[in-house]
Amino acid sequence: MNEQATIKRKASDYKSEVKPVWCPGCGDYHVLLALTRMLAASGTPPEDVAVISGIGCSSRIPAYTNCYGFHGVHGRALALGTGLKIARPDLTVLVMSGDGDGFSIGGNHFLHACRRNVDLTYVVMDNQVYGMTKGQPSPTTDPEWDSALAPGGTGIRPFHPLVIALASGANFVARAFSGQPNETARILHEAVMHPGFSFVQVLSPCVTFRPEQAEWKSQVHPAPVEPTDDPARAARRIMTDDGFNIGILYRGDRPVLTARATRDPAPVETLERSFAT
Amino acid sequence: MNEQATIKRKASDYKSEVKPVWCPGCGDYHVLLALTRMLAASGTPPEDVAVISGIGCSSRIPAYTNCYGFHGVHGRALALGTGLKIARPDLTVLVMSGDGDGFSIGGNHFLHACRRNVDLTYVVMDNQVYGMTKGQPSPTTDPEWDSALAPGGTGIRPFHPLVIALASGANFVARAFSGQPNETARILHEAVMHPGFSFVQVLSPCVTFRPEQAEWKSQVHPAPVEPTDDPARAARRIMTDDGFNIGILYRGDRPVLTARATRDPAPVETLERSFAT
Amino acid sequence: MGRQDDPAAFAATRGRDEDSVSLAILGSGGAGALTTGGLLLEAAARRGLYGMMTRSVGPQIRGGEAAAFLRLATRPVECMADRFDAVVAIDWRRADRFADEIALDAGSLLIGDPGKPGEGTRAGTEAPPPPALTRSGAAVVNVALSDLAATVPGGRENMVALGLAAGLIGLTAEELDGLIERRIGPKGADAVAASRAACALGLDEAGKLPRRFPLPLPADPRGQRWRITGNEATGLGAVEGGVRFAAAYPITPATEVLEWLAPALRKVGGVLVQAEDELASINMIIGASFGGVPAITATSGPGLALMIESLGLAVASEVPIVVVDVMRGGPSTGIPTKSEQSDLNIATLGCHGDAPHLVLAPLSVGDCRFTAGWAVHLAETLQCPAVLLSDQFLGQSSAVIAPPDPAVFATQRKTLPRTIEGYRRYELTQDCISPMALPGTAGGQYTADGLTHAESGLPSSKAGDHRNQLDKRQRKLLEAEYGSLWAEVEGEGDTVLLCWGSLTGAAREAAARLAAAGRPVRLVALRLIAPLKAEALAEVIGDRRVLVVEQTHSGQFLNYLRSAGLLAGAPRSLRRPGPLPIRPGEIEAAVMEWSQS
Amino acid sequence: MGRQDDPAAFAATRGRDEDSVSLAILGSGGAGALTTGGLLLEAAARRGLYGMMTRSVGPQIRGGEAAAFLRLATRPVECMADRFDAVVAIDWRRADRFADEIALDAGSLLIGDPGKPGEGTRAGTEAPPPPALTRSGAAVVNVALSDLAATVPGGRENMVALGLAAGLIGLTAEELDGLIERRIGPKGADAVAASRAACALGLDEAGKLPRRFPLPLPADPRGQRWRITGNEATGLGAVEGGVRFAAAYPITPATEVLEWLAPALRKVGGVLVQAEDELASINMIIGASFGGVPAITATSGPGLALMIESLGLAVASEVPIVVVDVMRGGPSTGIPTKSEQSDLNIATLGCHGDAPHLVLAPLSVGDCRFTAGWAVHLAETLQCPAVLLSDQFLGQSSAVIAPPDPAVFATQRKTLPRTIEGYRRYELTQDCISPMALPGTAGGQYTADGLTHAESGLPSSKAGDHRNQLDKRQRKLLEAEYGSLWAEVEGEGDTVLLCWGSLTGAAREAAARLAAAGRPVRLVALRLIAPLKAEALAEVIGDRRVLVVEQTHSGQFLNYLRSAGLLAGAPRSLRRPGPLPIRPGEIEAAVMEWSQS
Amino acid sequence: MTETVEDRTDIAADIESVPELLAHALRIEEDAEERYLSLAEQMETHHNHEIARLFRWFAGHEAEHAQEIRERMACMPLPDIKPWDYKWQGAESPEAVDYAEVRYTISVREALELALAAEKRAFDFFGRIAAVAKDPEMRRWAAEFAEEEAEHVRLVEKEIARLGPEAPAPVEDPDPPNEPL
Ligand SMILES: Cc1ncc(C[n+]2csc(CCOP(=O)(O)OP(=O)(O)O)c2C)c(N)n1
Ligand SMILES: Cc1ncc(C[n+]2csc(CCOP(=O)(O)OP(=O)(O)O)c2C)c(N)n1
Ligand code: SF4
Ligand code: SF4
Ligand SMILES: [Mg+2]
Ligand SMILES: [Mg+2]
Repeated sequence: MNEQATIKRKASDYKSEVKPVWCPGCGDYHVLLALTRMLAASGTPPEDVAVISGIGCSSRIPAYTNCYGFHGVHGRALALGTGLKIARPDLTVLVMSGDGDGFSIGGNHFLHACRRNVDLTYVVMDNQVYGMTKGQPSPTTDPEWDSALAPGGTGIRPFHPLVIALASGANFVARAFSGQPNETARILHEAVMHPGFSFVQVLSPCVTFRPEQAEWKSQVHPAPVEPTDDPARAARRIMTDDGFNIGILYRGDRPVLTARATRDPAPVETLERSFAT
Repeated sequence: MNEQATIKRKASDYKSEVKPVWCPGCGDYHVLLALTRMLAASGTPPEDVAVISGIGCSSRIPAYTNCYGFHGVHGRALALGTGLKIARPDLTVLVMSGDGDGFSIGGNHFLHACRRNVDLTYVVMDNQVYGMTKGQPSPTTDPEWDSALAPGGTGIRPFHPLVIALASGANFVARAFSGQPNETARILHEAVMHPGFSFVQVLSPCVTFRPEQAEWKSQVHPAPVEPTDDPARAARRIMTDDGFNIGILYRGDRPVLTARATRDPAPVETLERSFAT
Repeated sequence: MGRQDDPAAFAATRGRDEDSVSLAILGSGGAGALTTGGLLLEAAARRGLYGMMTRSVGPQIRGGEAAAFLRLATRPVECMADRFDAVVAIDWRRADRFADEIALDAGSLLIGDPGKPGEGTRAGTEAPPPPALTRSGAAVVNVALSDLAATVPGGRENMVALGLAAGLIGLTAEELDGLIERRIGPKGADAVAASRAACALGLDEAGKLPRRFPLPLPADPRGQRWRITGNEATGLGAVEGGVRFAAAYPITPATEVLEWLAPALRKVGGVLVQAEDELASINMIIGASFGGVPAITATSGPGLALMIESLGLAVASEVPIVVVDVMRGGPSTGIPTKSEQSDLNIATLGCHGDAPHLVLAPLSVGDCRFTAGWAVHLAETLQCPAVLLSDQFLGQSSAVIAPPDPAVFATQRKTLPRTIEGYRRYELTQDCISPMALPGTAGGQYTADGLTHAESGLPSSKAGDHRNQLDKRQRKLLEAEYGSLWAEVEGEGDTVLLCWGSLTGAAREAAARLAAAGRPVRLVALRLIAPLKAEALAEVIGDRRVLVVEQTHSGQFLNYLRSAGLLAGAPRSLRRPGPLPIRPGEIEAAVMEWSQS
Repeated sequence: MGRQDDPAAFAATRGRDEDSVSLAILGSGGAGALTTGGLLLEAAARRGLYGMMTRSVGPQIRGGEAAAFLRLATRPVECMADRFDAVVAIDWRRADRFADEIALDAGSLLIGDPGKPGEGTRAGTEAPPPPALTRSGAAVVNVALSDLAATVPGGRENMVALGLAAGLIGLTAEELDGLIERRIGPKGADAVAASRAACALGLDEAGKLPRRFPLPLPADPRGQRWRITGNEATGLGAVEGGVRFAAAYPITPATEVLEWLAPALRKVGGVLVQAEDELASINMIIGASFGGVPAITATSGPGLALMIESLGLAVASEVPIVVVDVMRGGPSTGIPTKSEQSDLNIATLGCHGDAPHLVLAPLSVGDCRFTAGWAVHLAETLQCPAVLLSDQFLGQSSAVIAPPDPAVFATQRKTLPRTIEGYRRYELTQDCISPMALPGTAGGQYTADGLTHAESGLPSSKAGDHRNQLDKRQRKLLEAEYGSLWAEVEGEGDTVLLCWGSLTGAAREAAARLAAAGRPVRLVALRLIAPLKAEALAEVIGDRRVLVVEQTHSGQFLNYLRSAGLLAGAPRSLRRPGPLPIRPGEIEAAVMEWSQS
Repeated sequence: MTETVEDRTDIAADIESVPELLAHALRIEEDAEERYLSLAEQMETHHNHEIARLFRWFAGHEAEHAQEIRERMACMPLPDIKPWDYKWQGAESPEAVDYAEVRYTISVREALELALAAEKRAFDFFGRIAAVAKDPEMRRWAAEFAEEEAEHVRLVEKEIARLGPEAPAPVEDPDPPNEPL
């Protein structure tokens, strides 16, 4: 279905008519921008792209694109995307989710998707808060952050998505910042091109519940070193960085899990044989 | 409830009358032995100990002890144990599970229990297979292992529990081998004594579905170096070891999550005040 | 489109309610409609009036269009009225979005700023409110709120609107001044002065309106008033019932139960833990309760669905827990911000296997307090999970009421006081309640199990053990003492209005009107959904005909009642899924219509 | 203990079935009872007989006590008989554990090795079988299997037992020799010789038995026979129905569906993925099916509970999937290795919100093939999830049958063939099926959503959109064409035997006997559980009285039927939870008793 | 804290006093008894009754042995040693049969050979102390224990000899899990 891949496309070809209901200033606008720019640059026809999400402000993104989309239930986007990609290897599958959706309720699928290494791209728009349910701490939230549900802070160590991705076997690991849509587009592009499971954490501020994240703009900086292909080294680097290193941090070359479909399938009737006595 | 802690107890005081139905030769017998020896050595009265499990051969262990036990549903033992420990900090809580229970269906709770750092001990009896359901690959199974469900192997990278535990913030990380019950008892003892969330992976062979694991006996060896308190270093070590390093690999000193119960609770009536107009 | 979906057509058939006044305050993006509504509610409460406020917002997290719907009354009110007396629009911009929810008629007023017309209304040719509102025949009154506000330094439109709305219902400048002092005070004297001035302008404007709806003093003006939401009342009742542990995973519209519990539990020596998901939260409370600490969680449909497996574990292992389900529109993600009663099926019959458990439903915002407390009491004494079926309407409505009844019970879990020989956790006892040893009790050690077990708790696949434990768990619920609390039964008549949970308010109001109209009915509102008190229910129904009222699409409540062999003689069903509530007038009309047919 | 729990008391009231013979083969730890049973079944199949074998094992993973229950017959059989003609015990050691499951009477034989008495039987004073078996009055026959085996170098007791059992039912040495050649052949000539010799000894012993139960040749001895389990047949039917994607999380007793599918799908160009949990497996199949590939998963109660939230997603987003639930004893972990029909509630009403979907149940082991195929067909054409309610009995019984019918349908999902202007995924159409664009189709792009949506698929909280989509999803199921497949309706009489799923075999056998006894009944066995064909059902029931038969504790099926307003006139309920199956004789007796009363 | 099993492979020689030695001796017998009982239970649960009886018989022997030691040291306070602080040479007390060596289909010969190996390990343990201990009294005790173990070894060897030379064919499991139906 890629016969039209040579047609030149614009980012706007990948945007739907639907107006986002995100708060003005929300980082997710930039992510949408980066995504559509990336897709336009790749030239993949929109109908060959599927954007799969869970529930959250960030997870609203599929309907804002002109691709096929699935706005599933909370936390299960990766599983849904995995099934789709294995069944339809011809599609470009992007799973896009939030830090609550992806790391809290969806944590198990994250672990196992990294291991499984199906050729899809997982983008988590991390604002360190549950935006949609109005401001509760997420796994990536600072332990001191005060909120109604956790007055005085949770006191719990934040989840480190990149380290977990590496430890579980993701084949490509990167961090982006929504405020740099072109750089984010580039990273997403590399992620999509890289075979196997690619994980991109996009720092995407929530202006409404975490206005202090306006600071991120001045805190991010390019990763000081080249991406490595040694997961242990990458993990060490990431574990000790300041959380604002932007760039591709790891590229692995583990074999990609494919459906191992038989080249010449047998007719269904042959299955009956084993039952005859 | 510890007033009797000075009474000298024997391992058999911690065993119930119930005869295990494990296959003779199963590593889990040794784990039970190690557990009861450890408890006897600690002197904690059996009624002050709770052993919480999920579903699987390994998860049958609570009823074989003379402690309070909960044989819950598949994959949720850690959540149940967490609730119990937070509500009843006076108890010694051990959560004991299998590699399927703990790393496949229960993976998310593992991640978040490590982060949360409640003072309990998590023991996973890892036989790299689903024993109870008769021999399917688990997350720790070798990708080449042939089985009915995955003919020719899963082709999927095994899950690395110790690395994940470290990456998610476990405060104590160790590996034991069931065939060394005294060493296992020692490691469990240290795990229980260590404040916060302690994770012990016990290699515990399944003679029935993985008879080749009889080899483990000759493959295990003591960890060649001292435990570290640097998670990045510990992770690097573990990522590159052969999977048969036995011993305590990491001891952290992150603050333990406690209930933060108020010292002098207010009477319930005071809660009404905020509603008056 | 049926009459039910057309609020204007519907409202036209209803009269004004003399004891109450209903207002909608609208505004878009940051106009302050909700704040205005809240202040008005508070002012009314201070005067000793009763009232209720619900709200409706766009899909935006903030800055979207918003509506505050208020009903203020001289007597207690438990539902919104059939129609609105007036709409006060700070702007008309997205007022069309709320048209479904605002029933108006020719007696209603549409008051708003002509400078901020509805989207798509053609300036000059049309009135500023959107046609969806004007076609009701309601009178349009233009008040240039923003021009007025501009005349006061620091003045804001919503304060003018507050004054206007206050004047409309007969509140005085003094009452508003006090309110502003309390609420704006912390922002400094200038702010207070600006607000007062703006408000006064609004009050003045009210004087010029073609119509007003002043409320007299209530019967008991000195009576104490609480301003409380159902979600808060649920938290309060639970803590009063003895809950000291909660596990939380946020979800609309249940989050406020959890957010209320977090500090409250801490105050009284308990604790709330945020879980990674609902699978964890229900297991955490099972763990805490196994340890002897009464425990709760709150969620909505999607979360309840995730808890179902472990709800069955609590049934089988006989661990008391309370799971609050604040229902929203379903299925799946559905309509998170709107009410529906469509989790009845999953709450009662959602478990695999035969897993009888308690299902309760509060009958009003205030009753959330009582029913939550009762749920804790029943769960603890019966060693059984209880699902409390609240809903978005009850949970998120802000009610001004007399302090509601707490549930006062001598709640005592039947525990093992001391060591006994040969203790069996799941012993078959006379009352079907097996004494439960709490960890720490020497000699009481046992392993709780979700596997079919013998009395000892050890796994068993014997037919006798399976049946004995199934029998015991069913009988302990069926034979428990629920007194008359299982339902509210009110009034006499040849027809029974049969409802449950949050629809009670509307049904009760319909019953009152029908009685007043000389067509009395009997109201039966179920608080205890499961076990169903089928015999008692059959008795209070007698040979009356039955109108079953519920907010579902498929008639879940009707089907549930029929599944128990009830309602054999052709009951009628008045039902509708969310998001629109079923109004008292619709119920009244259904009864009248039946009478005529 | 009622008669139902006391198999001996029960069997005493039943006669022998002339067309079939029923044997139990027992043994403990590695005695080879299951292998022996399997060989016997195969020998019978080779002769052209029909048959069925179930098994029962201790809680040990291996080496525990085991029983093979066989029924071999000259005509097709779909359930086990009321009683056993003989028990052949390789040893009697834990035979007591199976006593519940083995109904015997004075006409039965207890044949076994006297040197291996039951645990606790006092040597010398008591017969070697445990009292739980002997008190039936069955004749005890001692055959020193182990001594006999010892006379053959390399001879084994279970081979002697095989010969004995074969002789008992009239199989010949030639038949056994051929079997042994095929099965033992790979182990070498010595092993074959030893087995044959041991077997021959057993056959000799059979000649000395006080009684034998030789089966004649079947009516169609040359007919083809399949040996198949319900789990295998389910897999086969699904693949034939078009499934090419499966996601798997193992669980007893559903694992074999998945283990059968793994290599089978690969062969025909499909794929099975092992998921990390059931939440993942259902979402994986939703994803695959969204991509256009018909998809399935199989689980049991606990797994279905975990899938419930996403089952609702498939309903709301209208993605066809098939979820097989091979039911086991519940609630919670329950009795994983035993059958029960108690997931009816969760399967039909387990979702939150109003979430109508398909629920189907195969009516026999062979029918698993057809019903699985039909489930795929209906799911695909109706764009709706289908739950297939099989159970442990159907799933794990090994049946010898004529090749069962496949489901042959022109299954075609209504997809969007090419670009159209203004495509709306959830369009309201005449037949309520909205054309579904598959990814890759240009111009068909849409976002599938679990939020309440407009026809376009975009989220909406409008009352009209909510209701329209709810209506559409309900109506597409209600108005679909199910032909006569929704139930098997057989026979005439003043009483209806109403059952579903795996109980059909027993009910059908009861009906046949009642007819033979001059007391004919009508059998109605539901294959389509939801949507319930209430009108058609009411019609086939007519004014007959109804006996509802089911294997649950609370009467889930009865309640489900009543919830639809059916069975108003006092139906009777014959029900029992697992683990013991409901036998044909019990159903027969219940009808007879009713007739007399 | 961080020493591991391997570090201790040769630490039997580190036993420093008679009470410590006796504590080890007692533990050895108690562990062996406990292990045989547990194995017997396993065999009963899995219906290998012949071997169950054999294990019970061994357990009885070990119990007697333990009782003897207890009586002999009645007035001697023994040190309280944590399970992991015993100075065995292997992972476990030497006379305990390794759980991992046992299958439910185990034959008499295999069971006896396991017991023999266990007795030999115990003999080696005491023999080594008898050889290297500095304290003469320790040597005397150790030698005595070693002799008792030697006695056991002979006993078991005799039993094995009685089985005759030909090795019985390994018993296979005719009801393996996942046996297709
Ligand atoms: C099963 C379930 N539990 C809870 C919710 C409520 N919920 C919706 S979104 C959300 C969190 C979203 O956080 P995140 O993924 O970080 O997205 P954000 O809104 O911050 O972009 C939650 C808890 C739900 N919809 N379903
Ligand atoms: C929700 C649910 N899914 C699946 C199962 C079936 N099941 C029982 S145990 C088990 C796996 C056990 O594996 P593991 O935890 O490694 O334990 P082992 O038996 O190997 O000790 C599974 C899949 C279940 N009981 N519940
Ligand atoms: S609440 Fe936060 S995350 Fe959600 S749309 Fe607004 S800014 Fe974005
Ligand atoms: S199947 Fe494996 S894990 Fe289970 S009891 Fe047997 S040996 Fe142990
Ligand atoms: Mg977020
Ligand atoms: Mg395992």
